[in-house]
Amino acid sequence: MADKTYPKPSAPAPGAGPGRLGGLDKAELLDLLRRMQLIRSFEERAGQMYGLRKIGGFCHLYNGQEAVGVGAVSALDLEADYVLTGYRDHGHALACGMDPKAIMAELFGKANGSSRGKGGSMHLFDASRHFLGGNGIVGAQIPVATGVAFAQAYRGRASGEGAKPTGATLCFFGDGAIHQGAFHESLNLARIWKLPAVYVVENNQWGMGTSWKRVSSLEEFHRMADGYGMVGVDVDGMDVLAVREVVAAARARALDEGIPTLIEAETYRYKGHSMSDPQKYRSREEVDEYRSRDPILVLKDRMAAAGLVTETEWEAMVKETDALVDESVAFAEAGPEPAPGALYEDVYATELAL
Amino acid sequence: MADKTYPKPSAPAPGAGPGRLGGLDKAELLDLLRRMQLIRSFEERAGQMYGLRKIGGFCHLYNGQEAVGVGAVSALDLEADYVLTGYRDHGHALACGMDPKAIMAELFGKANGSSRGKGGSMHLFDASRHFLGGNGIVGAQIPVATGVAFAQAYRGRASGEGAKPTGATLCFFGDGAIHQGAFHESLNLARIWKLPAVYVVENNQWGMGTSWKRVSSLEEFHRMADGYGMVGVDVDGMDVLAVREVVAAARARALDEGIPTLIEAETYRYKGHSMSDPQKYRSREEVDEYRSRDPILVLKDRMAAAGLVTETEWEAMVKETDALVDESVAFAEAGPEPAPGALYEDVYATELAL
Amino acid sequence: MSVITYREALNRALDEELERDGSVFLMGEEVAEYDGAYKVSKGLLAKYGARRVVDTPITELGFTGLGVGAAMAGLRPVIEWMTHNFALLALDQVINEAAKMRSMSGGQFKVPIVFRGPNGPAEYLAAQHSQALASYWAHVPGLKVVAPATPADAYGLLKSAIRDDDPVVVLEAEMAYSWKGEVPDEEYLTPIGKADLKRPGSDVSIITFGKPLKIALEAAEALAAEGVSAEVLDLRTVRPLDEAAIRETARKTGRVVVVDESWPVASVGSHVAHLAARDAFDRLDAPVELVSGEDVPMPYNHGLELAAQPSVAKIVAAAHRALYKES
Amino acid sequence: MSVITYREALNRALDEELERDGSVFLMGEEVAEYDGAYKVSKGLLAKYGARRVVDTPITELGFTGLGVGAAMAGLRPVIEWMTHNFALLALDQVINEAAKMRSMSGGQFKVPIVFRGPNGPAEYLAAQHSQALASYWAHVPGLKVVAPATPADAYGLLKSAIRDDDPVVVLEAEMAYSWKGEVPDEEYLTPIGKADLKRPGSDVSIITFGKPLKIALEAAEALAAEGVSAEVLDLRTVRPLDEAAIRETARKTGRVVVVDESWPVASVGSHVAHLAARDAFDRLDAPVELVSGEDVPMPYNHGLELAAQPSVAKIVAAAHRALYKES
Ligand SMILES: Cc1ncc(C[n+]2csc(CCOP(=O)(O)OP(=O)(O)O)c2C)c(N)n1
Ligand SMILES: Cc1ncc(C[n+]2csc(CCOP(=O)(O)OP(=O)(O)O)c2C)c(N)n1
Ligand SMILES: [Mg+2]
Ligand SMILES: [Mg+2]
Repeated sequence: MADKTYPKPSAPAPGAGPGRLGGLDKAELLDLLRRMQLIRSFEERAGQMYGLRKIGGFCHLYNGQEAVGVGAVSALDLEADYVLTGYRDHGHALACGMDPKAIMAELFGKANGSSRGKGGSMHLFDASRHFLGGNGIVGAQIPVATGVAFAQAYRGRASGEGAKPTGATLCFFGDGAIHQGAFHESLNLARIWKLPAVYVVENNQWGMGTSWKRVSSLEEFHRMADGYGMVGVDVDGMDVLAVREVVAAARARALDEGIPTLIEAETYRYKGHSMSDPQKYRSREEVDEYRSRDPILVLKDRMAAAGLVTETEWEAMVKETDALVDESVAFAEAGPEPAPGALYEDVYATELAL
Repeated sequence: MADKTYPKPSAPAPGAGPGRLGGLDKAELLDLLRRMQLIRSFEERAGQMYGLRKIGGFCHLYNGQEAVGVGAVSALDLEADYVLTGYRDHGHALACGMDPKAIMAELFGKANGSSRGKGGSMHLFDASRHFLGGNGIVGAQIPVATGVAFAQAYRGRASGEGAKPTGATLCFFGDGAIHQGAFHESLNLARIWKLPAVYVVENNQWGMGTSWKRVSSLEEFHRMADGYGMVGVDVDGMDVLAVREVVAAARARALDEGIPTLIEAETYRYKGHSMSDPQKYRSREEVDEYRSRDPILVLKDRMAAAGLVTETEWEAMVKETDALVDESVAFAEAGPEPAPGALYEDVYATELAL
Repeated sequence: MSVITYREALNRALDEELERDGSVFLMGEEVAEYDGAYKVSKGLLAKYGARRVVDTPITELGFTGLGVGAAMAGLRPVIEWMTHNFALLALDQVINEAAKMRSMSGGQFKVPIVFRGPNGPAEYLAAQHSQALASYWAHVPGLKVVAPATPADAYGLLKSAIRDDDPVVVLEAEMAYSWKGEVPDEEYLTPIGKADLKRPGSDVSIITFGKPLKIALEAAEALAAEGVSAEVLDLRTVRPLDEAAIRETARKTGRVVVVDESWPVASVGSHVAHLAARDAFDRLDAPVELVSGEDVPMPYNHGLELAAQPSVAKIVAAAHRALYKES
Repeated sequence: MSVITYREALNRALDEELERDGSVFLMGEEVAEYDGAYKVSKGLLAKYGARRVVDTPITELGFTGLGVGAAMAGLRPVIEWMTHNFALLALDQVINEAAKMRSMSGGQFKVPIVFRGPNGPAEYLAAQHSQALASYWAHVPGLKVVAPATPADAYGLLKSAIRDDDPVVVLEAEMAYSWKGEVPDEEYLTPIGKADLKRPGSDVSIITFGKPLKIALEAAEALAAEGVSAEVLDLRTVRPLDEAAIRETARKTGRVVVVDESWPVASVGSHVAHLAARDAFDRLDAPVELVSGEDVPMPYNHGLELAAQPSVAKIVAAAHRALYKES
């Protein structure tokens, strides 16, 4: 089901060279740009499809935050590493290389969706891409992700206590999730057992209609790492290269030293919390201010300035990603409704004949 | 039910004078000493009664930690302030001036016990002494205590947003409880709403058979306060005057500035976790080392050195507290078993006639 | 008498109780500045201020427990869970603290607290956001649990809940918030613990509570068209259950269909079925039928989602079985 | 065949499964250095080391959720809750993650995890430490739930649970840990989902699971002394329920007493009573009797504590009622 045409993310090389940015060459940079643009295009279309009632329920769009998901995942090796997130998961799924067709079909609730139409927007998964969801309970993915990291350490240490884990686990969550007990308990577990976990709080300033400052006793979330003897890092979440860099470093620290990291990515969501949010709690100006730092345009402009992308290349890229999204909608439209008998399927792995 | 003969704790006066220690005069110091000794005597007897099967179930003794409970509560005004704790609650109950007779009878499960025999060792309460339990779920008292502080702030602010709370709430818990999500969530709530809460973690080095260091990512618990913009304080939990002082300061800060405090009191429990613990996890030497810094003897010796207690006074005090405990046992022995009909009593405040 | 929505009825109840008693406060995620995720608390922040209408961080365990402490200290908290699904995180504080405090303290404390929010499936919300958790609350001694199904009962039961000296869990329903119904203009309280016969009948009893009342009444209508007289008993309170009313209707018609949108096993529905079978043993003409939510996590796909829930057709079919009548 | 305790049987099962499969690990509070709060894991740290027998901080939600993630990543965690009471803090991870992961992902993941520990009242532990929570687990699709009552079943069911590819909750009982019984020396698995007729009889059926089996058998003995032949069905698994076995015994004797130490409302007990009444409707000679825990928070006082639980006398009295016989 995964889009096998995606190039495997290359290992980040620090420093810049001629014709490079953030240590990446043109092809790598174009890949980041394309992924972000694909997410943007996908989300715009998902919003339209919601308006047409092809998609129902809660639908949380990722517009504005693309640099976080794409930058972070680009620093991973998804053969070994894993990714988990909350309900605002389309972007993370796409960043992991999940097939947009399977995602759109899932949003449509069709049998050819990634969860056979049972999960919907909040519950995207792709076992083959090591993307482990897609979780609707705020903060609940944090202990689960910690467990995936535990499994990586466990497997690694099979060959001896000091041996390296088999990979790292990246866990995304929002500024609203950071007050949940699940977060606190997990960080302590990750630290005492030296688990290869990288926690990324996407501080998009709002938890539904609540400004993060109003509910937080501390304004620098990354400083919460101090309370767990972990490393805390602050990063501009509108800068995909910066995100990629801190995640790469955190991943290395997790694998080499067994020290988990808490990364605070400062970002912004352009759309309402979900499709039904009238957004009375914030001003147009605030949204516009962030839009002026749009992560896609920022990268594109930097690349253009360095002669790494032409307007023609960019337009072709937009066209290509739009076409992929068109295809996804067509795939979803054409997909069959789940058979009635599907209701009792996939509840148990081992059905008990009674 | 409360022991009305207890003197009301006087407000702590900082500094020392002639014939004073930690700002307290002889009568006040004797009161602290007596409270600690009463707890010690009570716990010794409770242990014996457990051995005689007069008491059943879990019975967690407070021996060794007396300075924390007594020092902390002595800094409060229990007309306005409240105290909550976990299951190791005999000492806190006595420190609050709860009647030892009602406590012993409760341990015996008798109808004249403080909870009419329904609560037992882990669930002591005395509404009249503002002692709100007595909680068997590790960490669960922390949100509840935060709610009591909320009520104090709420009442105070009835007269205007900036107005002072009606009192402060002191919450005790163990080093094992500090990893629970309930702790983390509560501290954030207390800080953002400026609640008059004082959190005291009694770090007695062990959570059952688990050394606190083995499960903690940070060795200085009081530093966890930083993660919540609170004040964190470390105190020698074997020194009743030191504990009293930091709690008095925390209480003042809570009332005057609305800033909650996390106090780490370093202490030790002499007995097993509960009566059924064989204590294989620690050495005799470790226990003996702490016994040599016994909080009762330390205060007594300091008072004796300052001419504030004589051996005769001390012996009389021991005799008096022992007698009170004798009386408590007699009271408990003589107490009736609850009537069978009590089973369905006190489940609801408003019974519904159906 | 005015025709208002279930949402407005709850809002009016909250408004009146906040007005009446300064110890009442409302707390939860998005209840204040956002006017409530489902707008139940609309206008209350503006009227009563941030001291009494309080937005929380996303910390269900923490603010639920905080409510318990505030209640012990004499306030009357109304804790809104954005949905009951999230209350699973707070369960310990409800069960081990709120429900047991009075008993553990030998009657020293009362815990006058209300826990409320939408319960059960809405639309397209998938497994984690579509749970009907009545059975969890109903299981626990020390709690009272109400499940209003109409605007009138929503108003009257929420007011009773707020004035009750025990912890009361209120099961609302997202789908019901926009339902309209007549609500008397004068103030009233609906008694906790009393079922309400929403439609009298003689051939078969349909017993339900909460949101499914609507389809139960529609099923009764459909049955009437076939000449079957169905009686519809709305339990309204699921703890304590009005066992007398269950007994009475079961003995009267001798045929019983219980409707509960929860999963079937160990549910309020199967408990009520047991009570009906026990108390009308000598009067029953057919086994008691239970129409429940299907025994699966809720799927997102709307067709499957509807198939997973009780429906008019399922209730009618169950009534037919109870009447040994072909569907 | 050896006579060993329930505790030893569990220990043997854990030991063998840790030995057999390197992806199995045991995690919980005090399971390692302390050898288990109830010594179920005695000697396992020494044998398998700290990588596979893992002491946790007191963070039920955290380490339960960690187990779910580890299972998704291919390990087979055995998570010990020091007691089921504390699992209320972890409920969200069991219900919303472990139980639903497979369904939400359209079958992409299996979650082979075991949650185990003592459940139900022991002695003198009061309200917060004496809950019988079978009904909470049994309510939830996606979980399997077993409740062994004998050393032989404890061994066989725990082994099956560890090998099962779905999340399995194991209800043990503190009081049962020291009970002795015969356990075959050769390895075996006890099937999940199959009830076991522990005593055949013809006059009345006593249906139970877990710890109360002991008193059910004693009650059957007492009834035998009066000339009443009681059949005792041990459900062993409470999710999925062996409905065929319930039907069969109920139809055979026509008189049913269900025994469940949980609170009565919305319980496994009342659900089984409903099933028996439904499936033996035309064969029942008396209403189904439910002997449950009393509907109160557990009191500390031992006399009240015993009065709050099912007992031989209560079961015998219920059987008498079912037989229209004077007690
Ligand atoms: C435990 C829980 N409580 C409440 C909710 C409802 N809810 C869904 S998203 C959300 C806000 C989360 O904000 P944040 O973590 O900042 O993530 P963002 O939406 O900004 O990505 C809330 C309150 C939930 N899904 N789960
Ligand atoms: C939520 C919960 N988990 C586990 C337990 C079992 N338990 C009781 S006390 C205890 C250790 C607590 O240690 P600590 O907090 O240090 O307090 P201390 O006993 O040292 O006073 C444990 C694990 C419990 N009562 N509640
Ligand atoms: Mg946010
Ligand atoms: Mg300790």
